[in-house]
Amino acid sequence: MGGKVTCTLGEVKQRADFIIYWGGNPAECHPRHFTKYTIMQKSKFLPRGRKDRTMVLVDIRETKSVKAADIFLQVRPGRDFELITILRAMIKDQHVADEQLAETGLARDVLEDLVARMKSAKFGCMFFGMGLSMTRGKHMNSAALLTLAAEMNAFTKFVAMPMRGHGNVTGADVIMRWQTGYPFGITFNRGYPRYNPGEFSTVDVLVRGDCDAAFIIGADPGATMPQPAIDHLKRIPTIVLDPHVTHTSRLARVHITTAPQGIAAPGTAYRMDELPLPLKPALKSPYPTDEEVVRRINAAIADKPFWLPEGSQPQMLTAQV
Amino acid sequence: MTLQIIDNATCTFCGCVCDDIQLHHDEVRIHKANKACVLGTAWFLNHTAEQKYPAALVDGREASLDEAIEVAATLLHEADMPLVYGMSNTTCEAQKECVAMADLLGGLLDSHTSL
Amino acid sequence: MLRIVNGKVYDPANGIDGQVREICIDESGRIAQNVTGGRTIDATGMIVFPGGVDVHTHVAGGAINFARAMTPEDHRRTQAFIRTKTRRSGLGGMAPTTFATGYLYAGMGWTTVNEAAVPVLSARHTHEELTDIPIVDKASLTLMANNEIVLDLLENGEYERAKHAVAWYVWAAKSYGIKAVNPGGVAAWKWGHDAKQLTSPIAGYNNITPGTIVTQLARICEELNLPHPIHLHCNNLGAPGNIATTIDTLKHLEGRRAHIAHSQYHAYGGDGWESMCSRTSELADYFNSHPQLTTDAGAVLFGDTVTITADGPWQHLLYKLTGRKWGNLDVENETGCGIVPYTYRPSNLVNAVQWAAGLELLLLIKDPWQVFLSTDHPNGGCFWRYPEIIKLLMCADFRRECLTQLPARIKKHITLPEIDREYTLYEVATAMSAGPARALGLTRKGNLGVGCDGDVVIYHDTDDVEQMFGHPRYVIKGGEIVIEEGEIRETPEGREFLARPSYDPATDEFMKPLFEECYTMSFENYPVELERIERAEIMECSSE
Amino acid sequence: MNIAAATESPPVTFRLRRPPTVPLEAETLTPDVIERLSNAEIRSLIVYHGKRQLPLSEFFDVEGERSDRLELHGDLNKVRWIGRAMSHGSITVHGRVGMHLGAYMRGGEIEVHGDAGDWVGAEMKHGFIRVRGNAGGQVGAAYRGSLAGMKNGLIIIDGTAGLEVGMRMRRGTIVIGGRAKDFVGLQMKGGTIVLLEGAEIRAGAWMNRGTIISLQPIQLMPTFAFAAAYNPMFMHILSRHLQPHGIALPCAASEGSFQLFSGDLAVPGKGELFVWEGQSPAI
Repeated sequence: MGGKVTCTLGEVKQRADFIIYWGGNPAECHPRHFTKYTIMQKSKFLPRGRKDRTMVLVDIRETKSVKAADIFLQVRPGRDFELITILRAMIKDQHVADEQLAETGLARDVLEDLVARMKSAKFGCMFFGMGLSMTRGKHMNSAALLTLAAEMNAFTKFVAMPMRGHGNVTGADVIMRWQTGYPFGITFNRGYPRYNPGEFSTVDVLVRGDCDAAFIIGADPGATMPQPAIDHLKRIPTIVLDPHVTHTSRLARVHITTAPQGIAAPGTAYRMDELPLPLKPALKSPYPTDEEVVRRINAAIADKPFWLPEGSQPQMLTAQV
Repeated sequence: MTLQIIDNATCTFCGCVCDDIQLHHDEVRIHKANKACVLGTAWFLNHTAEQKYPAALVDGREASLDEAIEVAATLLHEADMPLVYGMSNTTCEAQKECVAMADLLGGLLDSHTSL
Repeated sequence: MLRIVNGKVYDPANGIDGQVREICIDESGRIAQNVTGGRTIDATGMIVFPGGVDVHTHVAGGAINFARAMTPEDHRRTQAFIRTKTRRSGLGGMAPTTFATGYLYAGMGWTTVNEAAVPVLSARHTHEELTDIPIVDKASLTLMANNEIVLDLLENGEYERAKHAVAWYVWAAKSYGIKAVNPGGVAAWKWGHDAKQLTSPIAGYNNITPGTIVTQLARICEELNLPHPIHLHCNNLGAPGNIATTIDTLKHLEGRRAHIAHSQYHAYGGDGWESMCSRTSELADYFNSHPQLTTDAGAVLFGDTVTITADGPWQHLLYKLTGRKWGNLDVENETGCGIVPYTYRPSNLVNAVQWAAGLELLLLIKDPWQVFLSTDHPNGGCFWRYPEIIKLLMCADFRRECLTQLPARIKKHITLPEIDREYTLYEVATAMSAGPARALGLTRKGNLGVGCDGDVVIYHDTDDVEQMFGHPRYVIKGGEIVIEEGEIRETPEGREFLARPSYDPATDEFMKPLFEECYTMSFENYPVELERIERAEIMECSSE
Repeated sequence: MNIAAATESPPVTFRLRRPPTVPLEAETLTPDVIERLSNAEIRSLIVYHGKRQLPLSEFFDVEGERSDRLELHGDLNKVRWIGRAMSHGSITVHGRVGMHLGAYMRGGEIEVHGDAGDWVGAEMKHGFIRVRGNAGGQVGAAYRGSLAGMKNGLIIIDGTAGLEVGMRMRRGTIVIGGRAKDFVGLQMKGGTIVLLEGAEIRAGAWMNRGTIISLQPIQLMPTFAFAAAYNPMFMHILSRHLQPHGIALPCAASEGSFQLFSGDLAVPGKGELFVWEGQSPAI
């Protein structure tokens, strides 16, 4: 069933002689990724730095990152999943017909060259961005690349990693996993965590109108989500915590201004490779931190009657084996 | 005026979370963010310690923090299916409190990841 | 304050073997000579043990957290802890959530756990998770045997510097000691290789071998005066015929103290999966003649689990064998880990050998102060299944019954059918509490003497051993009743034990450039701040 | 569908009287639970309106008792887990129905005169589900992380279906009358999916074994290879199996033939994907 084979960014810096960026534009979205972690770094294993590494960029259009690439592969829009699946077949020497290869917008010799380079790498690493994970196919596109990386380990060392954006989204993922067992898309309505993306993920919940109050922190869905989702946020009581008065604040019942993290609020943030780093705020904000406000709201909720009636035990919805 | 310097500060704008930034600030404003990229520099320089917004808004009018917290708690407590969402641009410490909130409320919990 | 009267007390640290004694706990949560006031528990018809101590488990940090995300199907079928007004919800199963980990350990009477594998780089993360494990006290070990800075120093013969670097790392990680996993093998895995020969230089080096790493790290732990000796996961884990490597490794210790982790996985003969057999008697003999060594069983129980180890090469092999899921996470400069869900089946010859070998070690090593209860959670089975192992150790008839479920041809591969030994309650108390506490150097644990921590577990004295150990009547942590009749009463926060070895203050200056060459975070941000450890208890270690 | 008429007692009927404002989880709406209970006991069964535990009678008027035949009326599109793990008996729904209909089902029959949500018959082991309207995604699929989806039984969706129909299914049959969305038969391990109106992209992606039959031209994954054009024998058997449900598969060589593709080469798998070429079959 494949899996997830990954590493910390220091491993890439030290060892990766072959790097693929897929559906991402680090030059503009993660500007120091090249210089700090990947292609530009020299290491004891790759003493000549950039010269010792090969970088392949796969995207549907030319971006500013192309300049940094040794090889640019322009895949047809919406054909990433097909291309990765073809590569999975090709590394196993399965024959894929020419006309089918052509659907991806790439020629056989180009892909054969790519497979040969992947297999002859000492340490390969694939980074994938939202151009892959947010286009048609979504989580299956990410799964495809992760599976390709896992399968490459039959030939050489290979890892894959998402290029997470949005500040500390990785921290939320990591914390939810240790406290609830699941990374996102969770409900506690039976008194314990249950998981089902699609059922409990926010866009779906809002579009279907499945919640009757919303607490929004560190995000501005009022600016980014589809209109039916925003409409539901307007219908229900919404509470927003943010350093700015945002689009979501304007449609909310309650907005509370808080100190921006890392600038005026201390704490921890996780890097995209799940490494926690301490924050060192420079400024003293006139506003309280998110942590403090959420803690105070929690205390106020805890003062009210507990939602589960005394002595009641909700039924679990367990898997039936 | 001499600026105060913070070494090895951490930038949380993107997933790179670079922790080698040198910040020069005067307590109100960050004037320089050495080593930060163009996105990180904008992130650091655009936030100030000024009081630009009201402490809180309740139904569109300015409110005290205490009042807003009480209203928020009441609205969330009354709901049959409250949702706790977001958690990208905040600290782990706040994220833990958010998970605790969803657990305490018996509600939904989700992050940007699900988008 | 608490007084426990009329119970039969098993306190091996003080030689008490089932005598009726009174146990008192004062308001500071310590065992006292006497107390006035407070609650009295009448333990008539019950037995009283010191709280359990897990010497080797994986309950917090990047690897287990990776496993949690990989196994939603297990979370759906497992025991859930429902939220109460004051208690957080959680999920049990193969990779329990942090809150559930505390509830489950305390629920069967364990009050101290040692997280056995922490990369320094994710130490900050591990401590955050440990903080979220309620009730039990915690310690953690830093992974060291594949750390490239330390290996480079040893390669160049700079032993003293290496010693200071190790001490620096232990304190930077705010850990309790040193764990060595597959010395040299994980470093080699980063190039897709392994280190199988103890005397061959490891990939990328000319001088150092797995053997020299073992010798030097054992010496370093001893000279730093760490409370726990080197905690060693030998090379060649799980491979048929690895007994030779294991014995060779033990010889490289040159008479020093050491704790050998999950030795079940290191006690095989044969030269392939078909001929694989248990060679536990050989390993047990070595332990029986070397009292300075301790080990934990790493016992295997049949059923589903998820395997997690810093032994990346082994995990890739297991993935290829199972064709199921595979996670792998390499950590820069230090270590790596692999994660593979796995089902141990009695019908599978290899699994059957593993099952028998774990029990054999527990039964063949004569001194229960040397061999401790563990499943290398979650690798051999989940920790909350320990009562099943206790039953297997205490009831030879039950073992024989289980043996009938195994393939007939197993007989040539194991020695378990010939072993009649049955553990006494005193021996169980030693292997689950007093022994591991002593090996860890936790002097106030596993001991009901005056001044020790008031961690006590009280069981109904019944013949149904599994029921008895799975469902304690009371569990007391630091003098507070946390479990009563299977109900969680209180969920106090546990403490964390840290060791502070001394090192040359110039080590920082020396480490900085080396660090900056390998790592991607700022040197100054690397050490875990002491303020982040809630309820830290520091053991100062003075080197001679 | 002919739901066995010859049972001794009349069915228990449930009429929605108050539409839920948030999802209503009602896994007790299953013959296994209802057949043992009196009318009063049925009314006081607990359902979950979001996080609130309420008696069933808050939302439904209930008539009848102690029957393994359930009849539900109303717009139940927010009502989830109806028929969960049922082992026998029948459920008929007149109106829309929410997610997880017949999930983990072990036997019996469910018929919906209306649309259904996601996860119809997810991880079911046996039994028969018919949805006369459209269904959501993950019909007969495996829940996230599970190794196997539906293990046996029959699901017929007369209308369209969403993403990942039959994901990781191991055995059994799914028929989709309308068009299905992407990833039909994703990582399929066995069983049969019949697509009367074809599907969007990526049908059969990563399939290991099993059979997908499309009566309309379909966009193939590039990792499927043409194997043969013929009229396989088993199509007769399958057609006969589906015929009582008013579904006919073209079998006769006179009408055309099936193009067989095998894949997914990426696995590499031995799945079969049949695409009909010939006259439009009469349904």
